Amino acid sequence: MNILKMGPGKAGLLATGLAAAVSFAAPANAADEVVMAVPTFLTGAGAPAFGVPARNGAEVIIEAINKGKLPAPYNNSGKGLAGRQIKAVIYDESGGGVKQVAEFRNKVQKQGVDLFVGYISSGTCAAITPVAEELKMLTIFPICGTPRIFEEINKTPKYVFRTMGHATADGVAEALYVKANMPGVKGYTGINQNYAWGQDSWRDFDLAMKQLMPSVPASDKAQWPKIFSGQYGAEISALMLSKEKLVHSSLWGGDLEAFIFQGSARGLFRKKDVLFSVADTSVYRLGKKAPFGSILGARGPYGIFAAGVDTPLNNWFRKVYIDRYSVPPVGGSYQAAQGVLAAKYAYDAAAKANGGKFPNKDQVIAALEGATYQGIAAPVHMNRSNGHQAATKHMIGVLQWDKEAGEPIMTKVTEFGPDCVMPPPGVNGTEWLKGGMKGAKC
Amino acid sequence: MTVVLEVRDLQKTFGAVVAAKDINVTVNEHEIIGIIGANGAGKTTFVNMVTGYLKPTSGHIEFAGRNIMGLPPREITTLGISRSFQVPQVFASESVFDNLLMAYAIAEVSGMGLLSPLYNDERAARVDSHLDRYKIAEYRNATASTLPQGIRKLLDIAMAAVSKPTILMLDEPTSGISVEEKFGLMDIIMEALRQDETTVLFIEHDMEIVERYVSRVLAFYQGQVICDAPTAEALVDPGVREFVIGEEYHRTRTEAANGGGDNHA
Amino acid sequence: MRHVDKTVTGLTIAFAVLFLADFFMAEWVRFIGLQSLARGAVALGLLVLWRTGLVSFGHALYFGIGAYAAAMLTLIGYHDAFFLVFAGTLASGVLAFLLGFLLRRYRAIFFALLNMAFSMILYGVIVKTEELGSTDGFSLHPPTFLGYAPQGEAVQTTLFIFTLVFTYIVTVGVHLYLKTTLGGMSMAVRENEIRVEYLGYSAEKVIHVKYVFSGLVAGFGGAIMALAIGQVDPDSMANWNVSGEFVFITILSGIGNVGATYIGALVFELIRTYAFEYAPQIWQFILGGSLLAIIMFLPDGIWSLVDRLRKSEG
Amino acid sequence: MQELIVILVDGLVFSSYLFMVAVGLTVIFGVMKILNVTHGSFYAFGAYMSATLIGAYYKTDWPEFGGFLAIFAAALIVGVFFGIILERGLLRFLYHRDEHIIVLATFAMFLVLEDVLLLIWGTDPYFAFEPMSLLGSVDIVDLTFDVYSLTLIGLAAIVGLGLWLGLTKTKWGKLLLAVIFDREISQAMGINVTVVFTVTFVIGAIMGALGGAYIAPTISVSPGIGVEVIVLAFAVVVIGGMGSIPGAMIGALLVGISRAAAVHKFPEIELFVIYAIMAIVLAVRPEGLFAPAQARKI
Repeated sequence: MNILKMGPGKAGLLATGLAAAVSFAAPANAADEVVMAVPTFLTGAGAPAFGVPARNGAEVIIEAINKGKLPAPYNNSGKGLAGRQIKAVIYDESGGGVKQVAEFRNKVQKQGVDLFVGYISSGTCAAITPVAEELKMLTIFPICGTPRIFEEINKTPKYVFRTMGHATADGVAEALYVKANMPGVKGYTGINQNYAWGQDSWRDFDLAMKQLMPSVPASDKAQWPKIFSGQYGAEISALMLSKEKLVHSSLWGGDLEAFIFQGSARGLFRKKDVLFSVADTSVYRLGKKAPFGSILGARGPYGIFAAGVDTPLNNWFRKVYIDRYSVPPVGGSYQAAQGVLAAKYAYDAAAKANGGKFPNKDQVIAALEGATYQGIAAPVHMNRSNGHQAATKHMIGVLQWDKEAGEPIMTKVTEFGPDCVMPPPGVNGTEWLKGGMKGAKC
Repeated sequence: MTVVLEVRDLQKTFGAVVAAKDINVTVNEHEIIGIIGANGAGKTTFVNMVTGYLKPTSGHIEFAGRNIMGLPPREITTLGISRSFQVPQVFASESVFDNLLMAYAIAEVSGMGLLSPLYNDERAARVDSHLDRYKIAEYRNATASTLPQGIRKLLDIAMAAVSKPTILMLDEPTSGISVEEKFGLMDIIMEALRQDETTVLFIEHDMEIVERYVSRVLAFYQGQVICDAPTAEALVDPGVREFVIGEEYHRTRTEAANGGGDNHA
Repeated sequence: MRHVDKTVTGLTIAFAVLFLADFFMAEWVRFIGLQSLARGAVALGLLVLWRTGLVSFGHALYFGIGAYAAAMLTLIGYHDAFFLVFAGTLASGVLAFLLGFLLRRYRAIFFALLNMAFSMILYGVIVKTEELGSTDGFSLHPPTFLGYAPQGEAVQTTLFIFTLVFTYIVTVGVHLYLKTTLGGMSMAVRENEIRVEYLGYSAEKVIHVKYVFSGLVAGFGGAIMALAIGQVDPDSMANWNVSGEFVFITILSGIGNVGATYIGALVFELIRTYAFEYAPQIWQFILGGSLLAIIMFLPDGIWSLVDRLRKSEG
Repeated sequence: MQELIVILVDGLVFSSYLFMVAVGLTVIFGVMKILNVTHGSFYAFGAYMSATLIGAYYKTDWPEFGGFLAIFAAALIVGVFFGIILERGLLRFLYHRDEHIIVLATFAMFLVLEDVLLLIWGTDPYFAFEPMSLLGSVDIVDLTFDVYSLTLIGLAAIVGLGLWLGLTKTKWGKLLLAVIFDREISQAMGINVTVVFTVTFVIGAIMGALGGAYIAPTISVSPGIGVEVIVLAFAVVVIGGMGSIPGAMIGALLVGISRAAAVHKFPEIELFVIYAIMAIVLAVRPEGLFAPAQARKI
């Protein structure tokens, strides 16, 4: 390369040409379809625990909606969303918030998507919320833990909905359960992944405990393993040596399973009472290796907690799901299906209000705001954050092995009403916790 | 005669190995000095220390009235001592012209001047006249890595001479050059340096070259200067004959006595 | 040199065309364009380093600092794009200046990895800072431009012009800089540091200057990215694979021309976008495969295609 | 006192894990000067293959301890297969290129293999806990440890010692050292560098796969496990001195024990330990703690 001979400036021309070439690729979607983007983890560590079960749950429900085969209470609602078939665009949520924002714009502006039902990670939801509002895109988050979505990022959402309770509910339900069932507890410690979800989970549980059981101290040596580290030898030793008997953990997926293998081999679960906030993702998979006797949550009435709910919708969902995927649906499957049902409910209700004609976006939004609709396993009340944030009941129990059925079941289950574990409308979760959870109806 | 370089009690040890010991040398303006010695005798170590590549363990190096010991090469170069290398150090994937252009630019500008264009017509003209003096103009656009060994050596030396140093130290300018080419090469170098009135110290194994171009010899043996004398004297010194010349110099030449005198400025 | 500089002409035409196209572009194209400009700027910094013979596997450090500095200023009420981008750029530059004293002593793979170590420390600090949303990061309000506060699509349109103007200035500046003595020393240091020292200049100083420069433009790119996306998070902005992407873009572009970095960044975005759309299960496969193909068959990057074209013409 | 011993044991176990994860990387770098990002894929494929073979093995009624053979078989299969394919099929075309380009090529290959892994094994995790259950647990200073994790210390010691002896005491090892010291001169001396490279790469690949294969019973073998070990292995190798086996060992011990101490004493800083050590070591000793000697070029 001769430093004196720089090339000519065709760079820009080439760039312009490329940009022009791609900008002509216009979206081509049929007019009688509703294009529903379903972002979920298809690769990476989030895939087996949440992403793939969520995709499966969404697929089951979308197929039934398109064929008009949903059982009661959706049995008389015709095919599709207000009569139009759903064209699902399922894609990968991996790669971080920035990349997902870019992809969101692509889907909206390039592929002409009509609505989004998806996103699992709090980080992605937090990143997507402002863009969805900016682009005026109906976006239903079926999962996402962080309360910040409607508490900080957008307090007056118009286009963004979340159809399940947020992380504050988990912490409150867990603390309530501990107070009711383990009155003699002398202290608690924790092991949570060192990232936003782990930090939030511990903070909310810790705040709720400080309110409900103020005399019970938290350990100052709660463990913070790096996410996806998979090696917990030292952490398990530290937990076993700690004087606190109760251990709070929001580990999930591969990390959770590795922790359980390594902890079981060392008798951790015999020595300590471990409370897992999202371990339902792994219980079926672990089978007899699961830590029986541990306290479990599923972030609501989902997965293993819904196993005994005897409604036509739930029975149908479990059967179809198990037939198709050979495993029972877990939390993610229920939550994603619940998110798609929100769209079903809203489009149909809006069409009805619109005299049977296919509704526009604002009508769909109006129908969903503040509504109560039937989820797979429990009613969903869209009654927080101007009717954009759901509240559902919550359930915590103890995991046991059912010898007869040959599968894990929940025992000693306590149900908490939606208004017991979710902060009242308009109240910030953290402040609610710090202020003594005023207005909770338990 | 003016003293330009004074080295006193220079010492260099690598762990237990003594690479240089008690070196005392005074160099006068316009001298042409040959440094001789067997491999490992400490010749290159001496050059490396004077030009700042190696930091001496102890001693004193005075150049143009100031102590330059321990200064980095770039400062010593800026003060006026340049060097060439046994293995030519050039910008291998650039043309001969670009090599010298860069050498000129670095020699000519500093500070904010570094942000002026590298190429300008005046500088290019200076590069071309430099190429002519070193007789490498025909290789102007050749990539340095493709040059024949002799030409690459010339380029290396030409680059070192760009800044018109007070002292130029050449590390084996003729090593790796065929016998037929050696004298031609040395003639080019010495003529160019004579015009610049540069004081030259060069490391050399070939006693014919030493005899022909050099007025004074420093002979190294085991890290020490065992002889510092006019060429004719040095070449008959018994120590030099035993430890340095050895089998390298078999022939006796009657005209040896007035070797480098012709080229003395 | 004495004639019209073709690269400057080309860049001027290209940026002018993009400037006009801004008003007609599909939104998603503009968005990809914005990202390409931001990533291209980082690659421009890497190009300067690369010409000096150095590769950094940690420039997400400066990208991240630029992005987070701009984003954090919005938290305390500053929203002007000029100020945010200037601050992000400056913050990265200052950090690069400080770390430069250490890093300029290193070469080759050690330079690359020490950069990575520092970037991972930043990553760790962000993850550990719950106030900044840990791994979730946080979002920014749309920026204002010297008092002008666009809404909706106008935000992106304005930001695009803003970015175009600044990347144009930076890019032409870099191009002219590369022709100065200091710029030319990139080559000299890469080829032979010993010679540079013996010509009387400090190779480390040269490297330090280039390093600070690369930090500045990476910070610039990060700040632009933060404004364009409206969101910062450590996984997209400070993790090691982000650094890898920048090196990817640099290789894709080749180091032959400053404008090529933006084409490289654009091609990278397009590959990723289309792979994501048409092969969501194997987009990494396609991305990796494309990179391999470039390395094997276009060793000097996309720019070498232009060179070939020119040769066949002439 | 109990805590101190526990920190030491935890530290040793984690160090052994780090060493097993890093040793293949350092072997390849030492001889070939290639920073091999594909190492993460070797680890992941080793783990998946191990889980698959262990699963298959325990479906038979063969002796229980035979399951351990499945681990080593998995490492061999993956290492030999991918080692040969990658070295012969890709890397040998790049040896004349810049070292950074080779790193990027292995990074690209890593991306490709991540998805290949998904295509073969899907997203569902694989469990292979039988070997771990088999060995049971043991009490040290009143604390229960699982024996399988402790055997990791032995494995790391054997691998480290074996490689070190192999390098310094055998004829083949001396050839390798010659190649490490100066590639051109070795070639001139008639050493077949091509063969040396292929064999080294395969050995490095086997080591990487063995890391994954041996860890598999203690973890959930699921997507993304490969990417996690890359940075970890880089850090250990950089700290120890790239290409040095004793260096990798010391680096692993330094990081492993510091991390265990952090977990027990200051769990909040666990995340930083490894990078902080890396930055400090590099700042003080840029070539790492045990940089192998380099032939002087000038």
